[in-house]
Formats: sequence, structure tokens, C-alpha cells
Amino acid sequence: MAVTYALASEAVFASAAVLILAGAVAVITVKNPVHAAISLITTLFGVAVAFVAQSADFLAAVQIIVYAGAIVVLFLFVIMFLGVDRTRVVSLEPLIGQRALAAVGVAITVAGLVALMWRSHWVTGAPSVSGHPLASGAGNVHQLGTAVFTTYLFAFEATAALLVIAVVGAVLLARREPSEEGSPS
Amino acid sequence: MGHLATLIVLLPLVGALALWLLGGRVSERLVGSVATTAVAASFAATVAVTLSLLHDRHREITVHLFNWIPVGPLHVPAALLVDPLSVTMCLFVTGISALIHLYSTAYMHGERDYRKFFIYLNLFVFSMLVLVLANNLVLTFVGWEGVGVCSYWLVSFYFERPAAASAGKKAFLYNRVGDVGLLLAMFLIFSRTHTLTYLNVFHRAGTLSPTVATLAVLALLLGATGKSAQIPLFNWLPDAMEGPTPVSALIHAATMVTAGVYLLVRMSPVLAMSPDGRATIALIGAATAFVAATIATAQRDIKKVLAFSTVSQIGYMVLAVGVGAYAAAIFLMVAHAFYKALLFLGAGSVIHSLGGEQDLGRMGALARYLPLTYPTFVVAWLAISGVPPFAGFFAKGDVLTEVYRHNRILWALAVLTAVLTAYYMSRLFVLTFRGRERFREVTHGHDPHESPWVMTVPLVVLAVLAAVGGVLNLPWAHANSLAGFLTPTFGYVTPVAAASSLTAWGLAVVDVAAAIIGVVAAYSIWRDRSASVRYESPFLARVWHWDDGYDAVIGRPLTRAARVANDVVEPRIIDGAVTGVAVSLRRSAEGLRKAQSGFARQYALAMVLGLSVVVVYLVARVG
Amino acid sequence: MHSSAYLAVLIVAPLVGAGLALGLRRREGRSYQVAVATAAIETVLSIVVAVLYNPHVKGAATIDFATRHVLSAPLGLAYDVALDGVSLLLVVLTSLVLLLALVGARERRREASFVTWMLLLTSFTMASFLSHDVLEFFIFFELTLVPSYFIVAQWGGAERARAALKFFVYTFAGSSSLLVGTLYLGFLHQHETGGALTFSYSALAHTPMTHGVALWLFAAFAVAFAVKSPLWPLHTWSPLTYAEAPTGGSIELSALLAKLGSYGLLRFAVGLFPLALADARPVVMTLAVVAILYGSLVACATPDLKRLIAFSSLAQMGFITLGVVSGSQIAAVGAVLLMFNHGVITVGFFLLVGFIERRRATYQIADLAGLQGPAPVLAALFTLVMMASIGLPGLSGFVSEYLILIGTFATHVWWAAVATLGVAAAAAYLLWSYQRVFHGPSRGDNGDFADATTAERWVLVPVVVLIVALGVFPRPVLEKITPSVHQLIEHVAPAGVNK
Amino acid sequence: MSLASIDPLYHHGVTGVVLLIVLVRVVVGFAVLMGSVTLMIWFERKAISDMQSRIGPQRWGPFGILQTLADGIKLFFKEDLIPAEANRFVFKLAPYLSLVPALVTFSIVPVGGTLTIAGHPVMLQIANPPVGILVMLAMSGISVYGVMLAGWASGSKYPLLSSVRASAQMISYEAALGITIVTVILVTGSLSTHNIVTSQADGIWHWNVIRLGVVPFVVFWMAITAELNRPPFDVVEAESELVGGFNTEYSSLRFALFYLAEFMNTITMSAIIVTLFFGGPAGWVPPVSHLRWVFPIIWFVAKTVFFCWCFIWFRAALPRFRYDQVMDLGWKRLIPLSLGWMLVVAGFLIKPAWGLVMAAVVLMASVALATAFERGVAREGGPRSVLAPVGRRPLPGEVLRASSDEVEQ
Amino acid sequence: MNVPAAWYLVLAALLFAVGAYGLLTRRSALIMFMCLELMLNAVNLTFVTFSRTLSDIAGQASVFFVMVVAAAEVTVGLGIVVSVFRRRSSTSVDDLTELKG
Repeated sequence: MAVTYALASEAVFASAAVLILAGAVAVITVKNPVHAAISLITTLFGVAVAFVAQSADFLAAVQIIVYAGAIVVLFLFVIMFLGVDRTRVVSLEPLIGQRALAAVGVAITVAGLVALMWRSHWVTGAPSVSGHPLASGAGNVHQLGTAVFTTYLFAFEATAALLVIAVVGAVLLARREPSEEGSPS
Repeated sequence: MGHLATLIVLLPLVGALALWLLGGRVSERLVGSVATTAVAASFAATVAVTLSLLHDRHREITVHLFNWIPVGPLHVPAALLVDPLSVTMCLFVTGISALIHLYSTAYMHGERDYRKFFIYLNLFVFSMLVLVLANNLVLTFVGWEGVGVCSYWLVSFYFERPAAASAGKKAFLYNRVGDVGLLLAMFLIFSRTHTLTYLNVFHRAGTLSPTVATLAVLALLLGATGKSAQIPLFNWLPDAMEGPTPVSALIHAATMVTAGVYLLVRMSPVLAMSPDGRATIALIGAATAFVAATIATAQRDIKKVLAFSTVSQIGYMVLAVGVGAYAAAIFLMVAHAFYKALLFLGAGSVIHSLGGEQDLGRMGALARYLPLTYPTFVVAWLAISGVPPFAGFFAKGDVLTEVYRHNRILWALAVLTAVLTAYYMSRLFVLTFRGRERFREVTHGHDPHESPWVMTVPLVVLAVLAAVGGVLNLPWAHANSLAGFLTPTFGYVTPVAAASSLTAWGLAVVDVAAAIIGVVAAYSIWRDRSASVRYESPFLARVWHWDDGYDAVIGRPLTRAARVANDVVEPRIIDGAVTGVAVSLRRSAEGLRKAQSGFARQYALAMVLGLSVVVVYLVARVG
Repeated sequence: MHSSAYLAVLIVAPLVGAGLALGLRRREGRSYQVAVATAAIETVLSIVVAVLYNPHVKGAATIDFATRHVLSAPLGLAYDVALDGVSLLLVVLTSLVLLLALVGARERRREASFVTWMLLLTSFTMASFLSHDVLEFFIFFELTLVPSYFIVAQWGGAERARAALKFFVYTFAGSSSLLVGTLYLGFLHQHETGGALTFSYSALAHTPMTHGVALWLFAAFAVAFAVKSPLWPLHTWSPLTYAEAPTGGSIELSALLAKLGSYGLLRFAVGLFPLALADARPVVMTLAVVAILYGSLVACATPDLKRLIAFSSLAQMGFITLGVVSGSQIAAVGAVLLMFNHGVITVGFFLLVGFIERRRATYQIADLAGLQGPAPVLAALFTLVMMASIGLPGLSGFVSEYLILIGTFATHVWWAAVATLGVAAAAAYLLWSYQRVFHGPSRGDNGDFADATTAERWVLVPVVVLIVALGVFPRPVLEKITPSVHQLIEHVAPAGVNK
Repeated sequence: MSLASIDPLYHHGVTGVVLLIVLVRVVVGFAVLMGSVTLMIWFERKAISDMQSRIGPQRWGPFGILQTLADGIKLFFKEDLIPAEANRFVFKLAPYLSLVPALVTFSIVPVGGTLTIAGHPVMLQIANPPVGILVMLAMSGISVYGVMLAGWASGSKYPLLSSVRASAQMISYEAALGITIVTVILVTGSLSTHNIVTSQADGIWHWNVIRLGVVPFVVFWMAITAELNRPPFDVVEAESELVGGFNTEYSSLRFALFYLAEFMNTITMSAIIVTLFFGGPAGWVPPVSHLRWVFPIIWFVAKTVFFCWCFIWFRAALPRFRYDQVMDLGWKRLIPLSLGWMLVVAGFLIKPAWGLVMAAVVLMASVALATAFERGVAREGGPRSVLAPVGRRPLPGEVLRASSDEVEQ
Repeated sequence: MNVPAAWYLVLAALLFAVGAYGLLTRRSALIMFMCLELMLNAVNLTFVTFSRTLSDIAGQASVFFVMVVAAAEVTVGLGIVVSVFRRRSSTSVDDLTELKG
């Protein structure tokens, strides 16, 4: 039973990893933005699976609702509205050395980060001092809610304000100027 | 507060305020009488105070009015010190002022700013009294500056004349330079004695080290030279003759210019601590007396002659102070006030009669036309020349006697000056009242007319005083001589040993001889001349090129420096440095600008590369 | 201990007035009336506060009306106001200057926004003077920049844009060092005492620090204040800005905002870093003396009346600086008094020059001559203000200048001695320009120059009264400010250098 | 690991039997759903026919009950057309993106109580995830893609417009939907559908529709109708405007899949309404000893069928909204209403007094907002819609300034 | 759940790398935004992983906030893209060099 069990969790990880990486690579390689968006959804699903596998159930749900349900939809909206869904030439790189340098820089950074984590035995902080072991399932939602509405209340309110500001800003940005239609107000 | 002395000070102020509040539409008559009455009442109060002081055993009354500047250890009260010295000063200040006020009511008749003139005059008297009666240096300084600013206003009274405006400014500025000296003296004294009240300063004067005392005395001297027109700050006084003549009489002859001498006399306990300082004072005094006298011999303007004469006479007083003869200095001051006021008023009368002419070359033979002015002028002339028995003889004699005892060289110089004094005064007298008539051109053929009674009455009164003023200080004539009266004030000073009577007589003879030599010389030269290059050397007429020297050494370089500062230093160097920083920043920014290619992805790449450097560093640090 | 509500009202009233003035901008002249009414109320209130102020609140403390509310503990932000002898006069000056500037230099172009800026400026300045918290002071100190920038930039003369920019950049650059210094000091205090982050003046005044740190912090503070004052050689914004600003703006800038610099220097730079004084004092004093002489020198040659007043202010601020850093109690009292007196005198100057400009549309000395003939009252008023500036005893300027010099002389002979020359220099340039403007025959258009109107005379009445009153009877004021200054100087120089 | 807290089935660990039970549950669940979809299509056609006084399908099977099957077979054999302009991959993908969410959503619906099979307690629902109701929200978010990509991938204008409309509408109503669900969660204290249902088991007065006041239910119902793009919110396939909706270019099996998904969604959403507001399987159980477990299922089916019928009824009875009215209703009416109601509910949950206070506040705020909005509309003088047509409409008799200016120049 | 945390961390690092590389090499603003989302997700994944290993809910709370911020960022970012596209008819960031020094 234990074997089955371990195998299951590793299988979950493997499928999540495949989803994530395949999606991510597709995002940066496909030519069509709509395909890229679809690939992005794949990655997001993979991340949601990884969340569930790590007993962050609520976050997984939110990941789907917010990311897949709203953000990527927004991307698709914009793509469709703007009509930028035609295929573009991606092989040409106008900035000299951009790709090579990018590859080198990213590789060094990520390798360095992994090395750092490895040096620190994949732990970067002290275990929780609050004494409440992380719950899963319904308890997870409860715990997260308690944390967000007590410890991080200020941040919560700030992000709420940020959202409102973002919405107002986006409306203002995307609104057509009245002058464009020739009727000054 | 309730003391009568308060009234002395306040009455002129009240007069000035009353005149101000009366407004511009009142008659000249009212204005004149208010102003004159205020000063006359002040004089009356002074007399009363003097009488009361004579019955006071300590001869020293302090009247506390209010606390003016109390800051921590510095306490400056507004308080009056009534002692023999200050009342003596007050007596002649108020007395002569009253006379001059009276005289001015007629002299200034019809002037545009008639009321303003009397406001200034009253304010001046007020300031002078504050100066004299103050019980501390700061309050003295109030009066000191007050008389300065009143003098500024009065000298530039005819402000539409550029010369008058410049003269007023010059007077104020020269005074101001002197004030720096007085301020420094105050600071120095305060920093050592922690007080500025005279009596306390005197008590603690003994603790001053000789160096500090000398520095303080020199600073005081600088202040005195400014106010009293001594070398090196004497040349504002002749220019100040641009003011109305009564002003010259009041301020630039009788009262204000003596303030320096008064200050030195007042600070005699400090002077006592510094023989070097006193020697300097004596030297300055003698030199001024002599230089001014030489210059006076060559002046063509009647008032200029009198102005230099004033400078010279005050030089005597300073000389007296320098040799420690404070009583003699005060005596000369009083006597000088009488006859110099008289001279100026007489000159004013002359000028008045000639419709404003001041050039000696256009006068002559006025004796006939000015029946009252002439005799009074004669008295004054004889008095200043040192002819007995007029006041000048005794006063100057006292000084010379004291100087003789102190320093023979200075004495010789003083006697020489006495000769010159007699000479230039006689010259003035001769050119004005004797000789040929040269004024017809000015008066358009009319005869000059004598002044109205309000102008001549003061002349007569002053003539009497000038004639008999000498008795003030004749020890054998009465018990309460001036020197005796003043003694308590100088009680802190070691008295000078009395000279033998033989020497005294000898010196008197020398004085008389000097006077006679001067008078005779002048008569012989100027009886039938009105101008002479030989006897009026341009060097002397140009005041030893003193003004030119100042202009070349101080005036022009400073002006040039100011211009350079304004045109070059300010915009180019100081502002230029700032602009330079800005410009260099802009240059470097223009260089750096090229790094901003506008390609967002390049910026992102830069970020990533930077991040990788950080990460590499961290990895290297960890292991 | 009086209620701190007074101070809150002092800060808030102009804000309310500004709001009202802005709200009534559509109504012709109404916002001006509101502004003047606000200014009048503010003035009365500030005088009431000044009269109520009690320098002996309890024990050794000399602050009154104090209150402190921590707004944000982690940020160290607090509303902390108090009044003491050092700020007392400046509070009165703030409201008075506003009133006089509004009444005497009415700006009819876009009046509502002008008065709004003026009221805002007053509120910020008031708050700066009342702040007993370094960070709070800094915030308001910076805020004053905004209204003054707009006043200069919108209502100024031909070169207003350049002047405003220069003014802004200068002062802002200066202030940046103040911010750094403030934050460093706050964190240093937190680090040293281990408590919460606070910028309370009373707390920071007792921050233990090394000599070197004190020196650096002093420099950081002093630079900001030196720019604002202005102190030589950081003054070059001031002649341009004063000359280009509208009369009201010049008044606010020179009479008031400059005081923010010297006030800050005394209370914060000197008050917080006594350790640095020994080393910094000769430098600052030398600069002050240079400012006195240099300002006077340039003033002699400048052809523009407003620039002349600017350089005269430079010299006067030199005196103030001298008194502030001298470490002598007498001199410090004199400096505090001179801040007020110079404010009043400068208001008088700028108003009078403004009156002249109203008639002749020029500030150039060369265009003017012989004004005393046609305009005797104006000349008399100018003379009075000028004499006060020269330091004529019996007028207000003397008392303060005298205290500064005599106090400084006791501690630093040579600087005081040289500075005393400035007394003579002031007379030189002022009298010379007076002669050129008012004396002599009135040439050209100057002949029909109109004398001061009744309204203009009334505006100057407070100036004249203050000049004379504080010259003749400064005792009540001195008694109010001396204890605070004494305390400050005792804190700075406990050794008892103050004589 | 606390799988047991989710489902008592896992109490004794995951064994072969358990896995088998789970498998059976899944298969049975989806089979039943598929079957009910065919019934649903038939039911709809039949009900509509009745309301319109027509006869409807009648040939295949009794009452034409097999008509849907026949249609399916027809579609299966039709030619599979892919337009030339279409984006092939996405075009093929889209129908599945529509179908899968519908299927998944149903998995969280509890259709009955708990059964004991072979010693294992078996809940009569396919899955009971701890974040239960969120799964429904997530799936309704995902279902947007099917519509959207289908329209886009067709490479044709009308389907694209239709899909944009549809997705905008779905996203808009998702907000109101989410907020009303929050009221349910508030009163239940759990996200799990199982718990939501059990908390309503104590009688009709504990049903959420009553407990929460009727408003959340009404809002939810309207929002869900819009989510489903069903009449009267079927602007997506407004035949007279947009040909046939986002799936115009689809044919054959792909079309069938869309159809399937649509009806499956209708059933699922009816079931969700029942679960959230009507106690799910709760209902009177007769006092019999055996087959007690059947009664909850019957109750559940009955309630669900009722709501399915309601959807059909709406289609027959209500006129279609205009597009801007749809948006207006969603943003300006339902969202504020549900928000305000949520606050009131939250208040009452703390203390009745708070509830009243909250109600007063909400009332005042809404009045203020409404007034301000009216004023704004009056001042702008423009159309009364947020998504206004571009530009200002000229009033009758008004000459457009811009054009006249140009003439003058 | 005994998949080691290291696996997830490395997975996240790879995801991050892919996102970063895409950000640097793709020119379309839209794709760049997507790459940003990839990077954010990578970070979220590490957060959750650390939250698990350290048994601290703070990590998950952070993820929550990151999501909100990401939503706001995309909203504004896409608004900008739209308004830029209206004027420039392009979403390529290489065409936007107005801020060139």
C-alpha cells in the first residue's frame, strides 16, 4: 500500500512537471499568441496540480479561478480584440547577442539559485514557530483564511486597494479619448 | 521715574511728537513756539535739577526708568545718571538749543519742510540729552546714534541738492565708522567687566589689564573721532555745512560734535588704566587741532572756516582729555559752545542778510549794515582767538597749562595752533566785516539788512555768555568753580599736581602773545585783500588732499570691489560653480543617455545579468 | 501647560481658509476676502497664543502647548507640536507676514489660486515652526517648497520660470541632505537606545553619538538650512528669486521662509549636535561673517532695488547665523529676535518697493530719483524701515543685532569684531541707494510720483509699530524667549561658555 | 495525510476495493449524466412544444423519447468540416474544453446520502474535495475557453463576435455568482458541497433559500442562467443577429459535443442550485426499513428536474435581453445587490443588531450611489449604458459640429 | 507526499528559467506578459513548497497576494498594451523606443 502510495505522489509530480514544462516551453516557442495562451493554461494547470499535491488546495482552486479563469481569458480577449493573432516571425532577433546573453544570464542565475538551495539543503528558513503544523483539506482553507485576515490583514487591504486602482487605471487606459471621436467635452 | 531729570529728556521728545501729531496744516508760529518752548522748558528743568544736585551730598543720582534689554547676564536699563558732568552738559545743550530754536524760527521762515525741521531739531535735542544723561553705554549709544541720524536728516535737509544729500550720507557714514569703534569698546568692556552701566564699569575698571584697557580706549577714541570729527574721521564736518546754518550752529559746533569728548571724559576711569591710550588721544587731539587750523586758514566759505575751526577747537578738547585735564576739556567745551554757536549764528545772520551768500570773497565792510550782529561777532572773534578776558582765553589757557605740564612738544604744537586760530578767525572777521564792500553783486545793489529780533536776541545772549563765560572756572573768583563742581565725577582720577603760579602766569602771557600774533598777522595780510594764492595754498584748501586720499585708498577700491563682486564674483564664480555642477551633471547624463537604448528587452537583460552577478557572488560567498 | 488645540487651529485654519478660497474662486474677490479674514484670525490667534505662552511650564521645561500623537510607530511618524521661546516669535511672524502680504501686495491675476497658495504656505510654515518632531519638521519644511514654487512660477516677473526652477532645485537639493540626516539620526537613536523608532526632538536631542558622526550629521542638517537661509555661498538662488517673485512671494520667501533656515539651524543643527559645534563653529561663523561683508559689498553695486534687499537680507541672515552658532546665550537670543525683526523689516522693505513698482513699474534704481519731494510720507516710511535695518538704536533692528554682536564678542572676539564692520556697511549701501532713489531733484516721470495712499499707510502701520515697539520696549518679548534659548544653549554648551 | 477527513471512504486506507468503488462511482456518475442529457434534450423539445401548442418529437420511441439518440447518430455520421481559415488545432480542441468542465462540475454534486457497500461508507457523489464549491467556480471559469476558442478558431467573423459576447457575459456574471456563493459559504462555514448539503438537512426552514433570504437564490439563478447562455440571456446565439452563435462553423460530432455540453451544463447547474439552496437530497423520508437511501436520490432528482423545467420555461416565456441590457443587469444591478446582501448576511451572522446596522448602511450607500449615478448620467447626457455605442448620438435636428467645421474650412 | 521538496524547487527553477528566457527573447508584449506569469508561477511554486517544508502558512498567504498582484498587473499591463496598440498598431516592444535617451 505504501508503495502504491509513494508511486502515486511521484506520478502526480511527474504529470505536473510535464504539464508545467511542456506548457512553459510552448509559451515561448509557439508562434501564435493564442496557442501560447493555451500553453499557458496548461502550465497553470500543472502548477495547480503541484499545489494540490502539496496540500495547498485552496490555492489550487484560486489558481484555476484567477489565473485560468480570469487572467488568461483577459489575454485572449486582448489578442482577439487587437487582432494580433497572426503569426509573426520569431526566428529573427534584431538585438545582437540578446538570445545568447539571455541564455547565459538565465542559466547562470538559475543554476546559481539551485546551487544555493542545494547548499542550504533545500531549506531557506526556520520552521514555523507558530506551532500549528500545516493542515490540508478544509483545514488548509481555514488556516489560510485566518492568516490572511489576521497577520496579513494590512497586506490584504492593500492588495484590495491595488486591485481597485488597477481596475480604474485599466479602464482609463483602455478608454477611447473623447477627442478621438471629434466631440470635445 | 518721578525724578525731574526725566522731564529734561522727555520734554523735547514730547515737543517732537506734538509737532508730528499737529499735522502739516498748522502755522509756522505755532510750530516754532511749540518746539522752542519744549526745549526751553527742558532747560528750565535742567536748571532745577542742577540746583537740586548742588544740594545732594553724593552729587550722583540714578533715575531708573524701565528695564530695556534684559537678557541673561546682560542687563541694560533705561536709566539716567545725573551727576555734575551730565548736568553741565545738559545745561549748555538745552540752553544753547533753546536759543538756536528761537533763532531758527525766523531763519527757517518760509521753508517747505518747516515743521519737519523742528521735529528733527527737537528729536536731536532729545537724542543729545539721552546721550548725555544715560547711565550706561548702550543708552548713550542710543543718543549717540540718535544725534547721528538727526544730523543726517538735517544736513540733507535740502535733499534736492545733490551736495546736501551726499553730505548727509557722508556724515552718517563717517559717524558709523566711528560707531563701530564705540560698539567694539562696549563689547570689550562688557566681555571683561560684565556690565555696561557707567558706575559699575568705573568700579571694575581697575580690573582691566593694560592691553584690554588700551584696546578699549583706542576703540572709544575711534568712536570719538567719528562723532567729534577728529583725525582720521574729521572731514565729514565741513561737508555737513550743507545743512541750514542753525543746524551747523547747534549740531556741528555746540553740541553733537562734543559728544566724543564727552564720551572720553565720561570714560575717564577706563582712560586712567591706559597711559598709552591717553597718549594716543592727546596726539590725535593735537594733530587734529593743528591740521584743522591750517586748513581753516585757506577756506573761502565762511561756514567752512568755522567748521574747521570747530574741528580744531575740539582737537584742543581731545588733547586736554588725552593729558588728563578733563575739567579743562569740559570747560573749553562749554566756552566753545558759547562762542562757536555765536559765531555760527552770526555767520548765519550774515548769510541771511546777503540772501544766502557764503563766500568770503563776496562780503566785506558789513559792520556798517549789521549793527547788532557785528558787535556780537566781535566778542565771539576775540573769545575764540584767546584774547582776555573773554571765555576763550581762560578755557584755552587751562588746556594749554595742563598740556604744558604733560608734554612740551604737544604744548608747542598747541600754541602754534593758537596762533593759527587767531589768524584765521581774524581773517574771517576782516574779510566779512572790514575792508571793501564786495557784496553788491549778490544783493543786487541793495543794502544788507539786519536780522529780525528773534535772531539777534540769541546773538546777544550768547555774546554775553561768551564774554563772561570765563568766570565759570576761576577758582579765585568764586568757590563753586566748574572744576570744583565736576570733581566728584573725576574723583576716581588721580588729581594733577597744581602748577606754580609763576608758570601759570608765564603760560598766560604766551597765550596772549599767540593771540596777538595771529590777529596782527591776519590784519596785515587781509586788510586790503580778498584772495591770495600765496596765503591760501591749494594744498590746504583741498584739506591736505584728505578726501582725495580716502577716495583713492578706500572709496574707489571698495566701489570697484563691489562692482566686481556684483558683476563677476556673484554671477560667474559663486553661481558659476553651481551652474558648473549642473552643467557637468548634464554632460555626464548626456553620455549615460546612450545606454538608454529604448529597448525594454535590453533593460530586462541587464537586470538578469545583474541578478546573475549577485547570485554568483552569493554562491561564491556561501562556498 | 495650555491646550495644544490652539496650535492645531493655527495649522489648520489656513488650510480651511485655502479650501474656502478655492471653493469660492468663481466669485469675484470673495476668495480674497476669505483669505484676508483667515489671515486676520490667524494673526489674532497667534498673538493670543504668544501672550498666553508661559516659559515656565514645569521644572526646567520651557515648551508649552505641547502634544504628541504617534501616527505610525513603525515609520516613526508623529504629530508632535509644541511652542517655545524660539518658535514663539516666528509663529507670530508667520501669520503677520501673511496678513501684510495679502493686504499690501494684492495680486489680482488669478487671485483665488494665489491666495490659496499663500494660505497653504502659511499653514506649512506654521506647522514647521510648531513641529517638535524632526521628521514632521522635515515634511512640512519640504512642503513649503510647493506653494512657494508655484507663487514664484506663476506670478513672478519676466524670468519667473528660471527663478522658480533655480529656487526649487537649490532648496530641494539642500533638503535631500536633511532627509538623509534625519533618517540617519532617527535610526541611530533607535539603535543606540534600543527603543522604538522615534523622531521626537526631545528624544533625539539626547542621542549618544561619536564626534565624527555628529559632525557629519551637523553638516547634513546645516547644508539644508544654509541653502534656505540663505548662507553664503549657497545663496545665489535668492537674489534672482526674490527679484523675480511677486511682492507677496518675495515677502514670504525672504521674511518667512528664510527664517525656516535659521530656525532650523538653531533648533536642529545646533540643538541636536552640540558635539559638532566645536569643529563646525569656526567654519559656519566665518561663512556668516563673509556673508555679512559680501552681501553688503554686492548690495552696494546692484542696480535693482529688490536685489539690493536680497543682498541686504543675505547680510542680515549672516548676523542671525552668527548669533545662532556662536554658543552664547545673549547672541542666540539676539538671533531669535533678529529673525523676527528682520522679517518685519523685510516685509516693510518689500511692501515699499512694491508700492514704488506699482507706480513706476520698475525696480531699477537708475530709473528713480528724488522721490522724497513728491512722496514725503513714502520716503519717511522707507527711512524708518531703512534705519531699523541699519540698526539704529531705538528701533527693533538694533536690539537684536547688538545682542548678537555683544554675545558673540564674548565668545569669539575676532569674528564679532569683523562682523561689526557690517554695521557700518549696512549704512553705506542703504543710505547710498536711498540717496539715489529719494534724494536729488526728481527727474522725468518721478516728478508726479504719487505719495503713499491711505491704504498703503495703514498696511505699514503694524510694521512701524513693531519696529518702534520692539526697539523701545523689547523686554516682554525678551523675557518670553530667553528661558528657551537659555535651555537650548545650556544643552549645547553645558560648560558655560555663554556669557 | 488526511484524505479521511474528505471522504470517510478512505478511513481504512486506500485498498483495491476502495479504488474499485471510486471507479464505479465515476463511471456510474458519468453514465447517468450522459443518459440524462439525452432525456433533457427530449424534455426541452417536448416541453417547449407543449407551451407553443405544438406536438414536438414523437416518432422515435414512446413520446419520441429516442429522438435525441437518432439526432446523435445522424450527427455522428455527418461530414466533419473544418473551415479553411480555421485554426485547426484549436478548432478541434474547443469542443472538449466545453464538455470537460461540464462533466467535472457534476462530480461535486451530492446526489444522495451515504451508502455502506462492503463495509465501506460510500458517499453518493463522485468526489467531495475540500474546496468543493470552488471547483464549480473554477470549472465555470474554464468553460469560457470552449466558447471563446471555438469562436475564434473558426476563422469567421460572426462566431468570433458571438464568442466574445459569450465570454464577456460569462465573466461578468461570474462575479455575482461568486458573491452569492460566498453568502452560502458564510452560513455553512465550509466549502465542501457535502457539508453544504448536510447543513440544510434539518428541514425546509434550514434550506439556504430561506435562511439567506430569497435574494441570493434569485441572484444566483439569474447569474447561472446567464452563465449558461440560456434564454433570456442567449445573446450569444441570437439567431437574428449572429447567425448561429459561436458554433456556427461546427458540424458533425464536434457540434454534437457543444450541444452535449450545453445541456449537460443545464442539468449540472440545476443540480448546483438544488445543492446550494434547496438542501440537495434533503427531504422527507418515509419510515421504511429498506431502501432508505433511494428517497434522497428521488428528492434530488425531483428538485433538479424542476429547475431544468424552469430553464425551459424561461426559454419559452421570456423575451431576449439586448446585449447592453445584459451587461447593465450584471454589473449595475446584480453585483451591487449581491454584495450588499452579502454584507447584510455577514452582519446577521455576527449579531442580528449588526445585521440591521449593515442593512441600513447598505441601503444608504445604494441610495447614494444610485443618486450619484443618475446625476452622472444626466450630466453626461449620454446613453444609459456603460458599454455605450462609440461616440455620442446626435440628437434629432442636431448638426454634427466636426463635420460642419470641416466644411467651413 | 514524500516527493522531496528539492524536486519541486528544481521544477520551479526550470519554469523560472524558461519564463525569463522567454521574457528576454520574445518581442510581443503579450507573450512577454505571459512569460512574466510563468515566472510568477515559478515563484508561487517555491512559496508553496517552502510553506510545506517549513510548515508555515505564510508561504501560501504570500502566494495568495502574488496572485492578486499578478491580476492587477495584467489588468493594467494589458490596458497599456491596448492603448499602445491603438496608436502604433503593434505589440512589439522593440517598436516602443520613445523612452530612448
